[in-house]
This record gives sequence, structure tokens and C-alpha cells, in this order.
Amino acid sequence: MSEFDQMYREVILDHYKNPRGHGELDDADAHAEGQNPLCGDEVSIFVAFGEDGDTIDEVKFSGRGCAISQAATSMLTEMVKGRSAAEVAALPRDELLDEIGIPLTPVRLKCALLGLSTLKLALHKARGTPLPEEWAGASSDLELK
Amino acid sequence: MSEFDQMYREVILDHYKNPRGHGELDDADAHAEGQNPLCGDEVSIFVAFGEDGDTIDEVKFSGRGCAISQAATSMLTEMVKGRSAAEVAALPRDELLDEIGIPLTPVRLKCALLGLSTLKLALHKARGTPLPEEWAGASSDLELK
Amino acid sequence: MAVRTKPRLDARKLRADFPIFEQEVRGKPLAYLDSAVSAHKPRQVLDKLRTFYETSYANVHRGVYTLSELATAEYEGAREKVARFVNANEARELIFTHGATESINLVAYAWGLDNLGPGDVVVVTELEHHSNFVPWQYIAKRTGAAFRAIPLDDRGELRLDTLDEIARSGNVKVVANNLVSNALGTINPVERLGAWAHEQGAIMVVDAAQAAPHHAVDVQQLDCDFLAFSAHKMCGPTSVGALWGRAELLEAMAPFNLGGHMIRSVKLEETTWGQLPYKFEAGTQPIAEAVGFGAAIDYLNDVGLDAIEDHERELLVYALERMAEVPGLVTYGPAPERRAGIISFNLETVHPHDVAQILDMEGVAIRAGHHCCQPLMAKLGVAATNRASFYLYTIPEEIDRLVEGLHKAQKLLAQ
Amino acid sequence: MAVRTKPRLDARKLRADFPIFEQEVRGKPLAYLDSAVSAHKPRQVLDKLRTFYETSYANVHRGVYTLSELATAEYEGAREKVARFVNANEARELIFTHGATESINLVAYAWGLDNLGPGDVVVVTELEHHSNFVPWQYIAKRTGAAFRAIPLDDRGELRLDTLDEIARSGNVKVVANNLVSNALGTINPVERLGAWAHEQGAIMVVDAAQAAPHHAVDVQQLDCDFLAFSAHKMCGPTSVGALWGRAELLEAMAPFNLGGHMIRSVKLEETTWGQLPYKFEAGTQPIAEAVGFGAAIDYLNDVGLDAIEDHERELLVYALERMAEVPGLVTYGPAPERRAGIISFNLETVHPHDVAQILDMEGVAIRAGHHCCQPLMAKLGVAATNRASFYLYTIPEEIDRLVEGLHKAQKLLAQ
Ligand SMILES: Cc1ncc(COP(=O)(O)O)c(C=O)c1O
Ligand SMILES: Cc1ncc(COP(=O)(O)O)c(C=O)c1O
Repeated sequence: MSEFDQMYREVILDHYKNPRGHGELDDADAHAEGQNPLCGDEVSIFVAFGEDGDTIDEVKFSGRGCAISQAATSMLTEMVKGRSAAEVAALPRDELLDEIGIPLTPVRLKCALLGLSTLKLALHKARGTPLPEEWAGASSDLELK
Repeated sequence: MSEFDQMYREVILDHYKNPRGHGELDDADAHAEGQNPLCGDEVSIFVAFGEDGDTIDEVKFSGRGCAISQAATSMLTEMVKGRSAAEVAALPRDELLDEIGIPLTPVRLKCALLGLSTLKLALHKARGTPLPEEWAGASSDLELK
Repeated sequence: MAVRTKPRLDARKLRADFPIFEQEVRGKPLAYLDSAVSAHKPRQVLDKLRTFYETSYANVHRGVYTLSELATAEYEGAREKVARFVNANEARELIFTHGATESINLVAYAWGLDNLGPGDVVVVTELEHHSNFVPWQYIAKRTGAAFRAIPLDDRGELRLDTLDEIARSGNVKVVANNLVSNALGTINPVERLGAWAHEQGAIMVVDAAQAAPHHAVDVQQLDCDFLAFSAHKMCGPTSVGALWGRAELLEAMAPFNLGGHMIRSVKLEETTWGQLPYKFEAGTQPIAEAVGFGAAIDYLNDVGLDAIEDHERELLVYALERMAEVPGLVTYGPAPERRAGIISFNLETVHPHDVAQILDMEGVAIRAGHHCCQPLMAKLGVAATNRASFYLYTIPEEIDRLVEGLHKAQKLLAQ
Repeated sequence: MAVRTKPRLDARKLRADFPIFEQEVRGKPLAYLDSAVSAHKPRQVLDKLRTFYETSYANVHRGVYTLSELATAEYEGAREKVARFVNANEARELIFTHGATESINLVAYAWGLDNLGPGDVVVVTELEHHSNFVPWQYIAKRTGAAFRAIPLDDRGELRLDTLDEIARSGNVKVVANNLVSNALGTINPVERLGAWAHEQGAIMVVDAAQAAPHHAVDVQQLDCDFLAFSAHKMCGPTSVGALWGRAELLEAMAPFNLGGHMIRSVKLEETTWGQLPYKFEAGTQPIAEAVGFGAAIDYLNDVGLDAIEDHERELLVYALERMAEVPGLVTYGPAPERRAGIISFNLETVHPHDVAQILDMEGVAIRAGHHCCQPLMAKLGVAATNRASFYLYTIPEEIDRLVEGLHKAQKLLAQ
């Protein structure tokens, strides 16, 4: 498989062209916006919790971005639905990266993780917990709105 | 002749060890102090004019400095005595450098010219004339007191 | 005397001076179309750097010994070359800095902190690079001056019709503009803005970071007060640049960085400043880098700035023509006559990161991003653009490969 | 695991790494005894610089393409090396600057302008290099804070007995001191001053320009808040240095230089800053220079900082002994145990310029001047001193030649 086909493999293209969870939620329980300062890309994440106030019932995203960031965020929405907010707020980034499954340079890594860091930010804000150390760097890239 | 003997040739050593015009004048008609910021050397120049208010009757210097600057200033006092202030205020530096007669690097040039620039400063101050363009750079090295 | 015909450059021949092109990227020859962000270095510059370190290196202006004298002569010789390159009156008006950004900060801080206050207006344009925008915004805020940006029209042109209104809004004290836009390639009407600045009693600060590498810059003709540029965009090393300023202004200003070498006398009670240009060169200077900068100036002079400009314009015309073949491709910026060898563009529905990534897989390096011009991006209504930029070593085949890659990106990702 | 005996260095062998020693000066082999002002560069560093430019050069953090990724990896790799070298907690606390002088100015401006005012006291010492003296004096004046210098006693030692009086004179907000004096070689009681600074609620700024090349520096152990140093004194290129700072302080501070790359978002109304360390690295960074700095760190680590320190101390003891033979020679500075490989001295009645000049004719390079320490010179009651300083490539023969030259100067010029 060429590097090219690897990077833009079928599943990435599919998520990019048909993003799951695209849209917004009017009465989101958790919400945050993130920005990649390198390219100006923006993503908004909206989360609705279930009755227990912890299970992620619904998650939507909007914004603009490259294929990698759009596909990654789309995959993310599928990954986290039905899981507990506490768990997702601490989700190891490798879980998402494994799912994406393509080699990423540091610059593209930022694209791939934009959705995840914004989601974590939304969850931490909603739950009133501090951002974990690991995200300290990334979070300061995010526009906190 | 070795470079060494050239630089510290007899006449330089003589002026250095037996400086002419060393001292101060109490009622100087013209006076200035100069400093070489590279090494912190300082020289004070004192001039007395003749009755015409222009002829340099007496010129003295004090201060500390390296052999080159001391010898050059000593030679200078011999060179300018009896000449008109207006003429000396415009003295081409090569006239002094020819007299010194040794090869000088840019750093040592500053040493050799410290006395001359201070003397010119004193004369221009006394005569109320602006420093010539040529000295604009050098003069800002001088402490104007 | 020989009659000189209009000089042309032979990019293919010059290319051989640049070792970077000897390697392959992802198995393909490197097509480097990102010279606006930084240029590659010819062997002549790299050799000079190395020889200098190996035979003449020492700290400058400080030692009585031979090596230090040698190093000082090389360093000051470089200053004269760079000063002559922009047609400065005197070498002491040319201050070595660490780049255009620092040059502009120097003026913003050292001139701005003492000369700006409430009621004053600092004017930039929406087309500025952040380096000629943010320092002014910051110092204006610190001093209480107003900060205004000359807006752009829909075609990305400066709206000079807003000048009167700006002049009425307060005392215009600074006008800052780039001579060539790094994002659109626009050659800006700097002389005109400068004349207006001087009518207002303002200083005119020209950011020539993008101009100096590509066409002859003459501070006398521009009639500006300060001019900033960087070596690394003109085949020189990183970490060195220059600020040219009018001697009267530089002499009247406070220094910026403080420390060794820029002083006349230091006492607990008071410190006095050294003479130009040293007053603005605190600490150990960018010694080897300045020497390398001098070598880069020699290189550019040998090739000829007019020849470089003509070459880039030819490539620009060719590239615009070829890129028009790509469906859904939009280009930004003015007509080729008023433009340096820079093309910003977007492929409809394909994100610039993806375009650049796909091109990289073909060995073609272009830039994708906001190009440090967020205010302009906001005006264009995009987050980012792709940008291809040319230099003296660029050959038409590189543009052909760019166009092929764009077709590929289009096919793969357009929705 | 192998048992490691105390490492020693072989200066004669290391010397072969330095091309500068292959040439003669005035027909004699070069004896370079001015490393305190700047060190020479080993082939390893020069090779790295060249290879980087030839194979991996591009602007960093900006491109999606391969070369830019390579360059970024090299640049950030260098940051990690330098951060580890001073035992920083995190690489983002390590900011690449253009040298120690700029590092100190960064803190003085960016921290000082917002945190100093009337009633506050900024404390330096009479032993500081101008680069750790003048910025503080200047910013204190701009902000209305008082500026004090801990005085020296007749032997050139800091008079710590004055601290109480200083503390009573106002709110001490900054204490700035060099870890090693470039003029006397004194290793200063920085930890003690730092503890006192923290008692006063002040920040402790350490100028390690002269320490970092010569012995292991550990910011955790020093317990300081900022630490500044330069690559060119530690076998690295010119035009790059570092500022280490505590992340909390750096995060709370305003930036210094403004421009490309240090921003998060730029709008006409407001600009927000990027994350550490980029917030403090405006414009194109000293890219190749930082990479060369990394190579210099590798080189020093290979030789071993402890070995360097021991080697210099041996030379120091030997030199002090040999120089005592020269009639009329006065040395300044503390005992060898508390001292780096630096000797300031004067020959009675012979001016330092003449001493240095005569030595140069013998191929021996030493420095003559105020060493950017005018307050110290005033204290010593001299305009200038001679200074010989050693490094890892210094051999005892160079000291022998120094001593011979001193005899010669003495004979020729002493009155
Ligand atoms: C103690 C000390 N501090 C600061 C500096 C300034 O370093 P740089 O000139 O590299 O900025 C030096 C070197 O000149 C020094 O020796
Ligand atoms: C128009 C313009 N101004 C300023 C700069 C800043 O130059 P540097 O990053 O070399 O300081 C650049 C380059 O990035 C530029 O293109």
C-alpha cells in the first residue's frame, strides 16, 4: 500500500465525505469550541447526557477542517456514544489514534486530536473538573468560549 | 623589522615613557574630556590660546591610556602648538597617523585618535562651531562634560 | 565597457548551487514551492559560514588580538554589504537584528514607548503579516494610542479611500505596511502611504521581509523611515536580519535590548548609550550569521535582483495559466504586474492541509495555513489558503508537478 | 554495568576537533585564551549545521510537508537537549532566544513592565555583566522601581551583609545575579541569594552565561525562577541562546517580541497568545542555530561537564602559579576552589591594551578591557584588566606562552 493510500484510506475518506454526528444540539449538556491555530480550523462539540447525567447519549460536531480532523471527529462521535462522561474525559488518545490507524506527523496529529481535545474540554467544563495534566498543553490551543 | 618592533618603535616608546605636554592648565581657554568605551581610557585636553584668540599657545593632556594613545596624544601636542585653532579643528586625521607611522587595526585606531578627537571637541566647543560631519560618529564616543 | 543586455538568470544552473536539491523527498525530486516562508541556501553561503568559523571566528569589537580583528572586519564588511543592498546613506544606519520580526519590535518598543500616547493613532493594514501587526497593536495598547488597520476591499486591495477618515480620528504617528504581501504577493503602494504618513507627521515603517529577496529595494527612493528584513528569506542563514533606520531617528531613540556592547558608560546612577549602530546591538551579535548574510547578498547581487524579479514574474504568469486548468481552483491576489512570485489559492471543498499533504506525497512542498495573516484570512472569509511561492531556483517543471498534484487532490477529495 | 572512574578529558585530543587550531596566527600556532568571551566550534557542530542546511532545512512548525516536519523535529529535539542540560522539568519551559542578553531582556521587559512600580526594588550586584545590569536598571527606571546593586568588598566578594538594609528599603521584587562572574571567575552564592529573594517574594534571575559552558547547571537545585545562557560560549553557534523559566511564571507573563508564530488568534480588536514555549518565540526562530546548539550540548555531554570543570581548575592552579613569577603582576578574584577558569590581572604600569597587543604578536589571544563590567572596574579602581580564560581545548603550553609574553611586555613597557 502506498503512503498515499495509507493516509487517505477508504475509511478516512468515508468518514470525511459522510461525517457521522455532524450537526449541533440546541440544549447541549456539554459544549466547547476548539481551534487549531496553525490552520485556523474550528470545531464545536455538543454533548447530551442520559438520565444518569453521565452517560453520553448524543454527541454532535460542527466546524471546518481537513479530512483528517473531520474524519477523526466523526469516528470519535461513534466511539464515545453510550460511554460514561467520566471515562471519556480521561480517554487515552491512543484509543482514537488506533481507530484512525494512519501514520501521523506531529502537525497532522494536532488535526487528528482537535475533536478529542475539544470534547474533553466540554466534558470537564460540564463536570467542573480540571483538565488533566496531559491536556494542559493542548488545551491552551483551544479557544475557551 | 618585525611587526613587533614596528608597532612599538623607538619614537612611540619614547613619547609613551616621556610624554610631552603632560599635565593640566588651570585657566584653559578650551577643554574637553574623551573616553574610549572599549577600554575605559580617559583623556583630558587643555588648550590656551595666544592673544589673537586663535593661535594654540599651549596644549596639555592628562588621563590614562595605552602606549599608543599616550604616545599619539603626546605627539599631537607637539604637532599643534603654534598653529591656528581653526586649522587644527579641521586637521585631517592622516596628518597625525602619518606622524605615528605604524600600522593600526581599527581597534588601535580608536586609541591613536582619542587625543585628536578630544582636542577637536575642545576647540569646537570653545569656538562654538559644530563638530564636522567626519567626527559625528567619533564624537558620540566622547563624554561631553 | 561592455554593453550589458538585460540580464536573465538560468534557474537550472543556479539550482546546482543548492545542495538541498540533491536529495529526494519520498522518492521524488524535491519541488520546493515555499520560498516565501524561507529560502534554501547556496553552497557559497554555507562555505562562507564554515570558513568563517574555521579561520576567523572570535567575538567582535572586543579583542585587540588578530582573530578578533579578523572577525570584526568580516562582520562590519557584511554590514556595509547589507547597507549598500538597500542603498542606505551610511552603514551605521544598518542595524543587525535577528530577523524582520525583531527589527519591527525594536522600532515599536524603542520608538513607540516614548513617542506614543492617548490621542495618537498607529496605522497598519489588514494585509500585514502578524509581525508587522501585533507589535503595533501591543505597543499602542501599552501607551494608550489608538490602533487602526487600513481595510481591504473584496479584491484584497488596500482601501486608500479610508485615509482621510483615519487622519481625522487622531494624530497619526506611525504607518506600517509591507512592501510585498507574503500572503497575496501584492506589491503595495508604500511610497504613497509614506508620503501620506509624512504629511501627518508620522513615521513610515516598511516591512520588506518579502520584498528584499525578490526585487531591488532602495530606502532613498521609498523615502521611508525604517525598513525591516530577514536574511533567511534571501538565501542567508537563520537568526539574522536587519533594520535600516534614518540616523536622526535612531540617534534620538532609546535603545531596545540592553546589555554588553551597546553602552558608553555604565554606572549605578546612570548608563549612557554607545554610538550607532552599536547602541541597538546589545550582547554578542549574530556574528557568523551576519557574515553569512553578507555572502547571501553577494550571491543575490551576482545573480541580479532584476533578473530574479523577471524570472519570478515569468513563473507567476505560467503558473496562473496552468492553475486555471484545475477545476474548482480559486486564486487570490492582484494581476501579475503588481505582484511578486506568490500564489495563494484554494481548491473548492478541499482543505488546504489535505492539498499540501497530497502534494507532499508527490515531493511538492507548498504551504497551507493562515500565513501569519489572520486579519486577511478573515477578510477573504477562509480559515486558510494554499500558497505556492517561487525563487531564483524555481523551474517550470515544479509548477507542472504542482498542477498534476492539484488534479489528484481534486479527484480524491473534492465533494 | 561498567564501573565508571572519574572522567578526565584529553585536551590535546579534543583540540583536534577544532579546525581553528589548524592555522597559525602571525606565524605561530594559535593560543586562544579568550574562551570566556566566546568558545571555538568543534567539527561536530559545524558538520551538523551544514548537514542540517543541506538536507533538512525549512521553516519550522509551519509546513505540512516533509522538509518542514524534519526541520521541526530537529529544532524541537534540540530544545529537549538544552532543557535536559539544565534539568528543566519540561521542554516547554525552555525558550530559544538569540543569547543570554536577550534572555535577560525578555524577563526584564515582559515580567518587569507589568510587575514593577514605585516602592519596588530591583537588586543586582556590582559583579554583574552589563547584560544583567543595564536591562534591570532601565526597566526599573521606566517603571519607577528603585535599582540597587549589592556592593563588593575590596576582595571582589559580594557583601551579603547589606541584604538586610536592602530588604528594608522597599519591596524587593527581582534579584539578578550571575552564577559565574565573567570578569573574576567567581562562583557566586546564587542559591543563598535565591533563598533570600524568595523570602522577599522576589523572583530570582540567574545569568548562567558564564557558568553553563563550564560546569553542570541544575535549575531544580539552584531553585531559581529564570536562567539565561548563550550557545556561542559553549561550542555552539552565535545568535542562539536560551531562557529557562518556571512554567507558571512564563504562563502568567506577557510576551516580549510580538509577531508571527507566538499567537493563538489575531484580530483587530484583540490578539491572544500561543502556548509555551512559542509565546516567546516570535518570528522565524534561530532554526539552524538551535540545531547547532543541540549538537554542542551533545559534544559537551560526551566530554563530560565534570571533566571540563576539573580540567579548567587544573589549568587555573597552574596558571596562577606560573603568573606569580611575573614581576609586578596583580591578579584579581577568589581562590581556585570558588572559581572558574578565568584570570583577570594587570601588569603594573603596563596598559592592558599593550599587554594584549604584545601577546597577540606571539599568537596568544587574551582579552583586555572592562569585560562589560564597568561597575566592577570602578570598584577595583582600574579602567580595564587583562583576562585569560580556559576551556576544554586549552593546554598548559598555552599558559607557558602567555607567561613568556607577559615577561616580554613587562620588559618592553614597564616604566
Ligand atoms: C556573565 C555574562 N553574562 C552575560 C553575557 C552576555 O552573553 P551574550 O553576549 O551571549 O548575550 C556574558 C557574555 O558576554 C557573560 O559573560
Ligand atoms: C511580510 C513578512 N513580514 C514579516 C515576516 C517575518 O519575518 P521573520 O519571521 O524572518 O522575522 C515575514 C516572514 O515570515 C513576512 O513574510
